[in-house]
Amino acid sequence: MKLLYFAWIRERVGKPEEEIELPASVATVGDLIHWLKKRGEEYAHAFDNPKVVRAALDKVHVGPAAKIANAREIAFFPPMTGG
Amino acid sequence: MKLLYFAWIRERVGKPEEEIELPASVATVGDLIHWLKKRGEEYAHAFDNPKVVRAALDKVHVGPAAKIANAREIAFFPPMTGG
Amino acid sequence: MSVRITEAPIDVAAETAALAHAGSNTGALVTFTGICRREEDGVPIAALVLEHYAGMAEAEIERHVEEAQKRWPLLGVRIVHRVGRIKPGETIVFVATASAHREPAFAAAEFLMDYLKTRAPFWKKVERADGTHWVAAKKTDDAAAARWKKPREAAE
Amino acid sequence: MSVRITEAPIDVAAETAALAHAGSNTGALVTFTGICRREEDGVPIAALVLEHYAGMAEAEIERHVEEAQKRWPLLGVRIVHRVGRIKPGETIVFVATASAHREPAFAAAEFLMDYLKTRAPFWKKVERADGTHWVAAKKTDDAAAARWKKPREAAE
Repeated sequence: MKLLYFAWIRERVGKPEEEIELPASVATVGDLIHWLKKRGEEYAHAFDNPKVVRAALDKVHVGPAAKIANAREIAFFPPMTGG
Repeated sequence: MKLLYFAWIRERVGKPEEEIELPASVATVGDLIHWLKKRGEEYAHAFDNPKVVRAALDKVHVGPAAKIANAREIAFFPPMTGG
Repeated sequence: MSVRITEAPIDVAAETAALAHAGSNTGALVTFTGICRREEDGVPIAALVLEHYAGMAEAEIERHVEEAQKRWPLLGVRIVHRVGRIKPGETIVFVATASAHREPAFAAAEFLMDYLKTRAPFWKKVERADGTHWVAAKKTDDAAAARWKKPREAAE
Repeated sequence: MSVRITEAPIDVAAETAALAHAGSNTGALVTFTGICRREEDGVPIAALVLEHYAGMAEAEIERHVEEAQKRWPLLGVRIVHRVGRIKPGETIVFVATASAHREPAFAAAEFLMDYLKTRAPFWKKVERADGTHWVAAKKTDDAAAARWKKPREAAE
Protein backbone atom coordinates (compact mmCIF):
# COMPACT_ATOMS: atom_id res chain seq x y z
CA MET A 1 0.00 0.00 0.00
CA LYS A 2 1.35 3.41 -1.03
CA LEU A 3 0.90 6.24 1.46
CA LEU A 4 1.31 9.89 0.47
CA TYR A 5 1.59 12.93 2.73
CA PHE A 6 1.19 16.59 1.83
CA ALA A 7 1.88 20.04 3.28
CA TRP A 8 2.52 20.13 7.04
CA ILE A 9 1.54 16.47 7.41
CA ARG A 10 4.40 15.64 5.00
CA GLU A 11 6.74 17.88 6.97
CA ARG A 12 5.81 16.25 10.28
CA VAL A 13 6.02 12.66 8.98
CA GLY A 14 9.32 13.64 7.35
CA LYS A 15 8.74 12.08 3.93
CA PRO A 16 6.39 12.62 0.98
CA GLU A 17 5.47 8.95 0.53
CA GLU A 18 6.20 5.39 1.59
CA GLU A 19 5.20 1.79 0.91
CA ILE A 20 3.67 0.06 3.95
CA GLU A 21 2.29 -3.45 4.48
CA LEU A 22 -0.96 -2.96 6.43
CA PRO A 23 -2.11 -5.52 9.04
CA ALA A 24 -5.49 -7.16 8.44
CA SER A 25 -6.93 -5.27 11.43
CA VAL A 26 -6.75 -1.98 9.46
CA ALA A 27 -10.00 -1.87 7.49
CA THR A 28 -10.90 1.83 7.23
CA VAL A 29 -9.11 5.14 6.76
CA GLY A 30 -9.84 5.93 10.42
CA ASP A 31 -8.24 2.59 11.47
CA LEU A 32 -5.17 3.48 9.42
CA ILE A 33 -4.75 6.88 11.11
CA HIS A 34 -5.10 5.19 14.52
CA TRP A 35 -2.51 2.57 13.56
CA LEU A 36 -0.06 5.11 12.08
CA LYS A 37 -0.14 7.23 15.26
CA LYS A 38 1.44 4.30 17.12
CA ARG A 39 4.28 3.92 14.61
CA GLY A 40 6.39 6.72 16.05
CA GLU A 41 6.55 10.24 17.36
CA GLU A 42 6.59 11.81 13.89
CA TYR A 43 3.28 10.08 13.03
CA ALA A 44 1.77 10.87 16.44
CA HIS A 45 2.63 14.52 15.80
CA ALA A 46 1.31 14.53 12.22
CA PHE A 47 -2.01 12.92 13.16
CA ASP A 48 -2.26 14.66 16.52
CA ASN A 49 -5.63 16.21 15.64
CA PRO A 50 -7.46 13.83 13.26
CA LYS A 51 -10.21 16.44 12.75
CA VAL A 52 -7.94 18.53 10.52
CA VAL A 53 -6.66 15.55 8.53
CA ARG A 54 -8.24 14.94 5.13
CA ALA A 55 -7.79 11.73 3.13
CA ALA A 56 -8.09 10.53 -0.46
CA LEU A 57 -8.33 6.90 -1.60
CA ASP A 58 -6.95 6.46 -5.11
CA LYS A 59 -7.21 10.25 -5.62
CA VAL A 60 -10.84 10.59 -4.48
CA HIS A 61 -11.84 12.44 -1.29
CA VAL A 62 -13.08 10.08 1.45
CA GLY A 63 -14.08 10.29 5.11
CA PRO A 64 -12.56 8.27 8.00
CA ALA A 65 -15.22 5.55 7.69
CA ALA A 66 -14.20 4.72 4.11
CA LYS A 67 -13.09 1.09 3.59
CA ILE A 68 -9.55 0.77 2.28
CA ALA A 69 -10.24 -2.57 0.54
CA ASN A 70 -8.13 -2.82 -2.62
CA ALA A 71 -7.05 0.82 -2.92
CA ARG A 72 -3.63 1.36 -4.48
CA GLU A 73 -2.80 4.59 -2.67
CA ILE A 74 -3.97 6.63 0.28
CA ALA A 75 -3.09 10.28 0.72
CA PHE A 76 -3.28 12.33 3.91
CA PHE A 77 -3.31 16.13 3.89
CA PRO A 78 -4.61 19.19 5.74
CA PRO A 79 -7.66 21.17 4.52
CA MET A 80 -6.92 22.49 1.05
CA THR A 81 -5.90 26.08 0.39
CA GLY A 82 -5.56 26.30 -3.37
CA GLY A 83 -7.09 28.78 -5.78
CA MET B 1 -35.36 73.97 -23.64
CA LYS B 2 -33.17 71.40 -25.38
CA LEU B 3 -34.84 68.09 -26.20
CA LEU B 4 -32.83 64.97 -27.12
CA TYR B 5 -34.07 61.72 -28.62
CA PHE B 6 -32.29 58.37 -28.77
CA ALA B 7 -32.57 55.01 -30.52
CA TRP B 8 -35.96 54.30 -32.13
CA ILE B 9 -37.51 57.39 -30.53
CA ARG B 10 -34.90 59.46 -32.41
CA GLU B 11 -35.67 57.56 -35.61
CA ARG B 12 -39.42 58.13 -35.24
CA VAL B 13 -39.14 61.81 -34.34
CA GLY B 14 -36.71 62.16 -37.24
CA LYS B 15 -34.02 64.20 -35.46
CA PRO B 16 -31.55 63.69 -32.62
CA GLU B 17 -32.30 66.97 -30.86
CA GLU B 18 -34.15 70.28 -31.06
CA GLU B 19 -34.72 73.53 -29.17
CA ILE B 20 -38.35 74.07 -28.15
CA GLU B 21 -40.09 76.86 -26.23
CA LEU B 22 -42.44 75.11 -23.81
CA PRO B 23 -45.81 76.63 -22.84
CA ALA B 24 -46.36 77.37 -19.14
CA SER B 25 -48.93 74.55 -18.98
CA VAL B 26 -46.12 71.96 -19.34
CA ALA B 27 -44.90 71.42 -15.77
CA THR B 28 -43.82 67.77 -15.66
CA VAL B 29 -42.10 65.25 -17.92
CA GLY B 30 -45.46 63.52 -18.36
CA ASP B 31 -47.07 66.85 -19.41
CA LEU B 32 -44.30 67.29 -21.97
CA ILE B 33 -44.87 63.85 -23.53
CA HIS B 34 -48.60 64.59 -23.72
CA TRP B 35 -47.90 67.96 -25.34
CA LEU B 36 -45.34 66.56 -27.81
CA LYS B 37 -47.77 63.86 -29.01
CA LYS B 38 -50.02 66.64 -30.35
CA ARG B 39 -47.20 68.32 -32.28
CA GLY B 40 -47.38 65.96 -35.25
CA GLU B 41 -47.60 62.40 -36.50
CA GLU B 42 -43.89 61.70 -35.98
CA TYR B 43 -44.21 62.62 -32.28
CA ALA B 44 -47.51 60.72 -31.90
CA HIS B 45 -45.74 57.67 -33.33
CA ALA B 46 -42.61 58.08 -31.15
CA PHE B 47 -44.60 58.49 -27.93
CA ASP B 48 -47.33 56.05 -28.92
CA ASN B 49 -46.75 53.88 -25.86
CA PRO B 50 -45.53 56.13 -23.01
CA LYS B 51 -44.86 53.05 -20.85
CA VAL B 52 -41.75 52.20 -22.85
CA VAL B 53 -40.44 55.77 -22.91
CA ARG B 54 -37.72 56.67 -20.40
CA ALA B 55 -36.62 60.22 -19.64
CA ALA B 56 -33.64 62.05 -18.17
CA LEU B 57 -33.60 65.63 -16.87
CA ASP B 58 -30.14 67.17 -17.16
CA LYS B 59 -28.69 63.67 -17.58
CA VAL B 60 -30.39 62.11 -14.53
CA HIS B 61 -33.08 59.41 -14.82
CA VAL B 62 -36.55 60.69 -13.85
CA GLY B 63 -40.13 59.44 -13.90
CA PRO B 64 -43.10 61.10 -15.66
CA ALA B 65 -44.08 63.00 -12.50
CA ALA B 66 -40.74 64.85 -12.36
CA LYS B 67 -41.03 68.66 -12.48
CA ILE B 68 -39.17 70.20 -15.42
CA ALA B 69 -38.60 73.51 -13.60
CA ASN B 70 -35.27 75.01 -14.71
CA ALA B 71 -33.79 71.96 -16.44
CA ARG B 72 -31.48 72.74 -19.36
CA GLU B 73 -32.13 69.54 -21.31
CA ILE B 74 -34.59 66.67 -21.40
CA ALA B 75 -33.83 63.38 -23.12
CA PHE B 76 -36.31 60.71 -24.21
CA PHE B 77 -35.26 57.14 -24.97
CA PRO B 78 -36.42 53.52 -24.89
CA PRO B 79 -35.33 51.09 -22.11
CA MET B 80 -31.56 50.82 -22.17
CA THR B 81 -29.77 47.87 -23.74
CA GLY B 82 -26.09 48.55 -23.12
CA GLY B 83 -23.45 46.32 -21.59
CA MET C 1 -11.11 54.10 -11.07
CA SER C 2 -11.24 54.46 -14.85
CA VAL C 3 -14.41 54.81 -16.96
CA ARG C 4 -14.07 55.24 -20.69
CA ILE C 5 -16.37 55.26 -23.72
CA THR C 6 -14.65 54.72 -27.04
CA GLU C 7 -15.29 54.10 -30.73
CA ALA C 8 -11.98 52.21 -31.03
CA PRO C 9 -11.61 48.45 -30.47
CA ILE C 10 -11.02 47.51 -26.80
CA ASP C 11 -7.68 45.88 -25.94
CA VAL C 12 -8.78 43.43 -23.23
CA ALA C 13 -5.22 42.29 -22.46
CA ALA C 14 -3.95 45.85 -21.93
CA GLU C 15 -7.00 46.81 -19.83
CA THR C 16 -6.62 43.72 -17.63
CA ALA C 17 -2.90 44.28 -17.13
CA ALA C 18 -3.51 47.91 -16.18
CA LEU C 19 -5.69 46.79 -13.27
CA ALA C 20 -3.69 43.73 -12.17
CA HIS C 21 -1.03 46.06 -10.79
CA ALA C 22 -3.46 48.68 -9.53
CA GLY C 23 -3.25 48.00 -5.82
CA SER C 24 -0.18 46.81 -3.97
CA ASN C 25 -2.33 44.22 -2.26
CA THR C 26 -4.55 42.95 -5.06
CA GLY C 27 -5.27 39.24 -4.59
CA ALA C 28 -8.30 38.87 -6.87
CA LEU C 29 -9.10 40.28 -10.28
CA VAL C 30 -12.43 39.62 -12.01
CA THR C 31 -13.10 40.67 -15.58
CA PHE C 32 -16.22 40.60 -17.68
CA THR C 33 -15.96 40.92 -21.44
CA GLY C 34 -19.18 41.36 -23.43
CA ILE C 35 -18.65 40.16 -26.99
CA CYS C 36 -20.74 40.74 -30.11
CA ARG C 37 -22.27 37.33 -30.90
CA ARG C 38 -22.00 35.85 -34.38
CA GLU C 39 -25.65 34.96 -34.71
CA GLU C 40 -29.10 35.59 -33.30
CA ASP C 41 -31.93 33.09 -33.61
CA GLY C 42 -29.78 31.18 -36.10
CA VAL C 43 -29.34 34.23 -38.38
CA PRO C 44 -25.78 35.62 -38.82
CA ILE C 45 -25.24 39.09 -37.32
CA ALA C 46 -23.45 41.55 -39.65
CA ALA C 47 -22.80 44.11 -36.91
CA LEU C 48 -24.13 45.78 -33.77
CA VAL C 49 -24.51 49.54 -33.76
CA LEU C 50 -24.18 51.05 -30.28
CA GLU C 51 -25.70 54.47 -29.63
CA HIS C 52 -25.21 56.34 -26.36
CA TYR C 53 -26.13 59.56 -24.58
CA ALA C 54 -22.74 61.28 -24.34
CA GLY C 55 -22.16 62.92 -21.01
CA MET C 56 -24.92 61.04 -19.23
CA ALA C 57 -23.42 57.61 -20.00
CA GLU C 58 -20.07 58.42 -18.35
CA ALA C 59 -21.75 60.12 -15.37
CA GLU C 60 -24.19 57.24 -14.83
CA ILE C 61 -21.40 54.61 -14.94
CA GLU C 62 -19.22 56.65 -12.59
CA ARG C 63 -22.09 56.96 -10.11
CA HIS C 64 -22.43 53.17 -10.06
CA VAL C 65 -18.70 52.66 -9.69
CA GLU C 66 -18.80 54.96 -6.66
CA GLU C 67 -21.74 52.96 -5.27
CA ALA C 68 -19.77 49.72 -5.79
CA GLN C 69 -16.78 51.23 -3.99
CA LYS C 70 -19.04 52.06 -1.03
CA ARG C 71 -20.41 48.53 -0.89
CA TRP C 72 -17.20 46.52 -1.34
CA PRO C 73 -13.52 47.05 -0.46
CA LEU C 74 -12.26 47.49 -4.01
CA LEU C 75 -8.68 48.28 -4.95
CA GLY C 76 -9.52 49.20 -8.53
CA VAL C 77 -12.30 49.33 -11.13
CA ARG C 78 -11.89 49.69 -14.88
CA ILE C 79 -14.77 50.02 -17.33
CA VAL C 80 -14.58 50.54 -21.08
CA HIS C 81 -17.72 50.64 -23.22
CA ARG C 82 -17.49 50.73 -26.96
CA VAL C 83 -19.94 52.66 -29.17
CA GLY C 84 -20.45 52.81 -32.92
CA ARG C 85 -20.34 49.84 -35.29
CA ILE C 86 -19.10 46.61 -33.70
CA LYS C 87 -18.43 43.42 -35.66
CA PRO C 88 -19.08 39.85 -34.45
CA GLY C 89 -16.35 38.65 -32.10
CA GLU C 90 -15.38 42.20 -31.08
CA THR C 91 -15.67 43.46 -27.52
CA ILE C 92 -18.69 45.62 -26.62
CA VAL C 93 -17.92 46.19 -22.96
CA PHE C 94 -15.14 45.42 -20.51
CA VAL C 95 -15.56 45.58 -16.73
CA ALA C 96 -12.75 44.68 -14.31
CA THR C 97 -12.68 44.80 -10.52
CA ALA C 98 -9.72 44.25 -8.21
CA SER C 99 -9.82 43.45 -4.51
CA ALA C 100 -7.78 41.68 -1.84
CA HIS C 101 -10.22 38.74 -1.96
CA ARG C 102 -12.45 37.11 -4.56
CA GLU C 103 -15.91 37.69 -3.04
CA PRO C 104 -15.95 41.50 -3.37
CA ALA C 105 -14.34 41.35 -6.82
CA PHE C 106 -17.03 38.97 -8.14
CA ALA C 107 -19.92 40.80 -6.45
CA ALA C 108 -18.84 44.24 -7.71
CA ALA C 109 -18.32 43.01 -11.28
CA GLU C 110 -21.82 41.48 -11.36
CA PHE C 111 -23.34 44.57 -9.75
CA LEU C 112 -21.72 46.86 -12.33
CA MET C 113 -22.79 44.68 -15.26
CA ASP C 114 -26.38 44.45 -14.02
CA TYR C 115 -26.55 48.24 -13.75
CA LEU C 116 -24.82 48.85 -17.06
CA LYS C 117 -27.45 46.68 -18.74
CA THR C 118 -30.45 48.49 -17.25
CA ARG C 119 -29.39 52.03 -16.24
CA ALA C 120 -26.58 53.19 -18.51
CA PRO C 121 -27.91 55.07 -21.57
CA PHE C 122 -26.73 52.82 -24.41
CA TRP C 123 -28.89 51.25 -27.10
CA LYS C 124 -28.06 48.36 -29.41
CA LYS C 125 -29.23 47.93 -32.98
CA VAL C 126 -28.65 44.62 -34.75
CA GLU C 127 -27.76 44.56 -38.43
CA ARG C 128 -28.54 41.27 -40.18
CA ALA C 129 -28.82 40.26 -43.81
CA ASP C 130 -32.61 40.14 -43.35
CA GLY C 131 -32.92 43.63 -41.83
CA THR C 132 -32.09 45.74 -38.79
CA HIS C 133 -33.84 46.02 -35.45
CA TRP C 134 -33.34 47.59 -32.03
CA VAL C 135 -32.58 45.12 -29.24
CA ALA C 136 -35.47 44.88 -26.77
CA ALA C 137 -34.71 45.28 -23.07
CA LYS C 138 -34.89 42.00 -21.19
CA LYS C 139 -37.05 41.54 -18.10
CA THR C 140 -34.37 39.22 -16.71
CA ASP C 141 -31.96 42.19 -16.79
CA ASP C 142 -34.38 44.31 -14.73
CA ALA C 143 -34.72 41.44 -12.25
CA ALA C 144 -30.94 41.08 -12.07
CA ALA C 145 -30.51 44.79 -11.34
CA ALA C 146 -33.33 44.78 -8.77
CA ARG C 147 -31.55 42.26 -6.54
CA TRP C 148 -28.95 44.92 -5.63
CA LYS C 149 -31.55 47.44 -4.44
CA LYS C 150 -31.45 48.49 -0.84
CA PRO C 151 -34.71 48.20 1.16
CA ARG C 152 -35.54 51.90 0.67
CA GLU C 153 -35.10 51.72 -3.11
CA ALA C 154 -36.90 48.41 -3.45
CA ALA C 155 -40.12 50.10 -2.30
CA GLU C 156 -39.95 52.56 -5.20
CA MET D 1 -12.43 22.59 -21.81
CA SER D 2 -8.80 23.02 -20.77
CA VAL D 3 -7.35 22.30 -17.31
CA ARG D 4 -3.64 22.77 -16.76
CA ILE D 5 -1.25 22.79 -13.79
CA THR D 6 2.07 24.45 -14.43
CA GLU D 7 5.26 25.65 -12.76
CA ALA D 8 5.69 28.38 -15.39
CA PRO D 9 4.21 31.88 -15.07
CA ILE D 10 0.64 32.15 -16.37
CA ASP D 11 0.05 34.40 -19.40
CA VAL D 12 -3.39 35.83 -18.55
CA ALA D 13 -3.73 37.70 -21.86
CA ALA D 14 -3.01 34.59 -23.94
CA GLU D 15 -5.32 32.41 -21.83
CA THR D 16 -8.16 34.96 -22.11
CA ALA D 17 -7.73 35.33 -25.86
CA ALA D 18 -7.78 31.55 -26.29
CA LEU D 19 -11.24 31.40 -24.76
CA ALA D 20 -12.72 34.58 -26.29
CA HIS D 21 -12.86 32.82 -29.62
CA ALA D 22 -13.82 29.41 -28.23
CA GLY D 23 -17.47 29.33 -29.26
CA SER D 24 -18.88 30.88 -32.38
CA ASN D 25 -21.64 32.36 -30.25
CA THR D 26 -19.78 33.56 -27.17
CA GLY D 27 -21.36 36.75 -25.84
CA ALA D 28 -19.93 36.76 -22.31
CA LEU D 29 -16.49 35.95 -20.97
CA VAL D 30 -15.72 36.04 -17.24
CA THR D 31 -12.20 35.64 -15.90
CA PHE D 32 -10.88 35.30 -12.38
CA THR D 33 -7.19 35.86 -11.71
CA GLY D 34 -5.84 35.01 -8.28
CA ILE D 35 -2.70 37.03 -7.59
CA CYS D 36 -0.01 36.57 -4.93
CA ARG D 37 -0.52 39.51 -2.56
CA ARG D 38 2.42 41.72 -1.58
CA GLU D 39 1.76 41.63 2.12
CA GLU D 40 -0.10 39.81 4.87
CA ASP D 41 -1.06 41.46 8.17
CA GLY D 42 1.21 44.35 7.20
CA VAL D 43 4.27 42.10 6.72
CA PRO D 44 5.77 41.85 3.19
CA ILE D 45 5.41 38.43 1.54
CA ALA D 46 8.62 37.11 -0.05
CA ALA D 47 6.87 34.29 -1.92
CA LEU D 48 4.08 31.71 -1.87
CA VAL D 49 5.04 28.05 -2.30
CA LEU D 50 2.23 26.00 -3.84
CA GLU D 51 2.24 22.24 -3.30
CA HIS D 52 -0.23 19.92 -5.02
CA TYR D 53 -1.23 16.27 -5.31
CA ALA D 54 -0.30 15.53 -8.92
CA GLY D 55 -2.88 13.43 -10.70
CA MET D 56 -5.62 14.08 -8.16
CA ALA D 57 -5.53 17.87 -8.64
CA GLU D 58 -6.18 17.66 -12.40
CA ALA D 59 -8.88 14.98 -11.94
CA GLU D 60 -10.64 16.91 -9.18
CA ILE D 61 -10.70 20.15 -11.21
CA GLU D 62 -11.93 18.33 -14.32
CA ARG D 63 -14.76 16.74 -12.32
CA HIS D 64 -15.90 20.18 -11.21
CA VAL D 65 -15.64 21.60 -14.71
CA GLU D 66 -17.89 18.77 -15.89
CA GLU D 67 -20.32 19.55 -13.06
CA ALA D 68 -20.33 23.24 -14.08
CA GLN D 69 -21.02 22.24 -17.69
CA LYS D 70 -24.02 20.22 -16.51
CA ARG D 71 -25.39 23.15 -14.51
CA TRP D 72 -24.87 25.99 -16.99
CA PRO D 73 -24.82 26.31 -20.81
CA LEU D 74 -21.11 27.00 -21.15
CA LEU D 75 -19.27 27.42 -24.44
CA GLY D 76 -15.83 27.08 -22.91
CA VAL D 77 -13.90 26.77 -19.65
CA ARG D 78 -10.19 27.34 -19.13
CA ILE D 79 -8.37 26.77 -15.84
CA VAL D 80 -4.66 27.13 -15.17
CA HIS D 81 -3.24 26.63 -11.67
CA ARG D 82 0.36 27.41 -10.93
CA VAL D 83 2.48 25.39 -8.47
CA GLY D 84 5.95 25.90 -7.05
CA ARG D 85 7.39 29.22 -5.90
CA ILE D 86 5.26 32.25 -6.78
CA LYS D 87 6.37 35.84 -6.22
CA PRO D 88 4.15 38.78 -5.17
CA GLY D 89 2.16 40.15 -8.10
CA GLU D 90 2.36 36.86 -10.03
CA THR D 91 -0.72 34.84 -10.96
CA ILE D 92 -1.59 31.81 -8.81
CA VAL D 93 -4.72 30.69 -10.60
CA PHE D 94 -6.70 31.67 -13.69
CA VAL D 95 -10.31 30.60 -14.33
CA ALA D 96 -12.25 31.68 -17.40
CA THR D 97 -15.78 30.80 -18.48
CA ALA D 98 -17.51 31.60 -21.76
CA SER D 99 -21.23 31.54 -22.46
CA ALA D 100 -23.81 33.18 -24.70
CA HIS D 101 -24.98 35.32 -21.74
CA ARG D 102 -23.41 36.79 -18.61
CA GLU D 103 -25.38 34.99 -15.88
CA PRO D 104 -24.05 31.47 -16.57
CA ALA D 105 -20.51 32.77 -17.16
CA PHE D 106 -20.46 34.57 -13.78
CA ALA D 107 -22.13 31.71 -11.88
CA ALA D 108 -19.81 29.04 -13.30
CA ALA D 109 -16.66 31.09 -12.59
CA GLU D 110 -17.70 31.60 -8.96
CA PHE D 111 -18.69 27.94 -8.60
CA LEU D 112 -15.32 26.78 -9.94
CA MET D 113 -13.35 29.16 -7.72
CA ASP D 114 -15.30 28.13 -4.60
CA TYR D 115 -14.57 24.47 -5.31
CA LEU D 116 -10.94 25.07 -6.22
CA LYS D 117 -10.48 26.75 -2.84
CA THR D 118 -11.97 23.93 -0.79
CA ARG D 119 -11.77 20.67 -2.79
CA ALA D 120 -8.75 20.84 -5.09
CA PRO D 121 -5.62 19.36 -3.45
CA PHE D 122 -3.33 22.40 -3.34
CA TRP D 123 -1.64 23.85 -0.27
CA LYS D 124 -0.09 27.27 0.16
CA LYS D 125 2.92 28.12 2.28
CA VAL D 126 3.82 31.76 2.91
CA GLU D 127 7.45 32.85 3.03
CA ARG D 128 8.02 36.09 4.93
CA ALA D 129 11.14 37.72 6.35
CA ASP D 130 9.91 36.72 9.83
CA GLY D 131 9.38 33.03 9.00
CA THR D 132 7.23 30.64 6.95
CA HIS D 133 3.79 29.18 7.67
CA TRP D 134 1.12 27.14 5.97
CA VAL D 135 -2.03 29.06 5.06
CA ALA D 136 -4.99 27.98 7.18
CA ALA D 137 -8.22 27.00 5.43
CA LYS D 138 -10.92 29.65 5.80
CA LYS D 139 -14.39 28.85 7.13
CA THR D 140 -15.78 31.45 4.73
CA ASP D 141 -14.43 29.33 1.85
CA ASP D 142 -16.27 26.26 3.14
CA ALA D 143 -19.44 28.33 3.43
CA ALA D 144 -18.96 29.66 -0.11
CA ALA D 145 -18.57 26.13 -1.49
CA ALA D 146 -21.55 24.82 0.49
CA ARG D 147 -23.99 27.21 -1.23
CA TRP D 148 -23.61 25.24 -4.47
CA LYS D 149 -24.58 21.91 -2.88
CA LYS D 150 -27.68 20.23 -4.15
CA PRO D 151 -30.33 19.24 -1.55
CA ARG D 152 -29.09 15.65 -1.40
CA GLU D 153 -25.47 16.66 -0.80
CA ALA D 154 -26.39 19.39 1.68
CA ALA D 155 -27.74 16.70 4.03
CA GLU D 156 -24.32 15.01 4.12
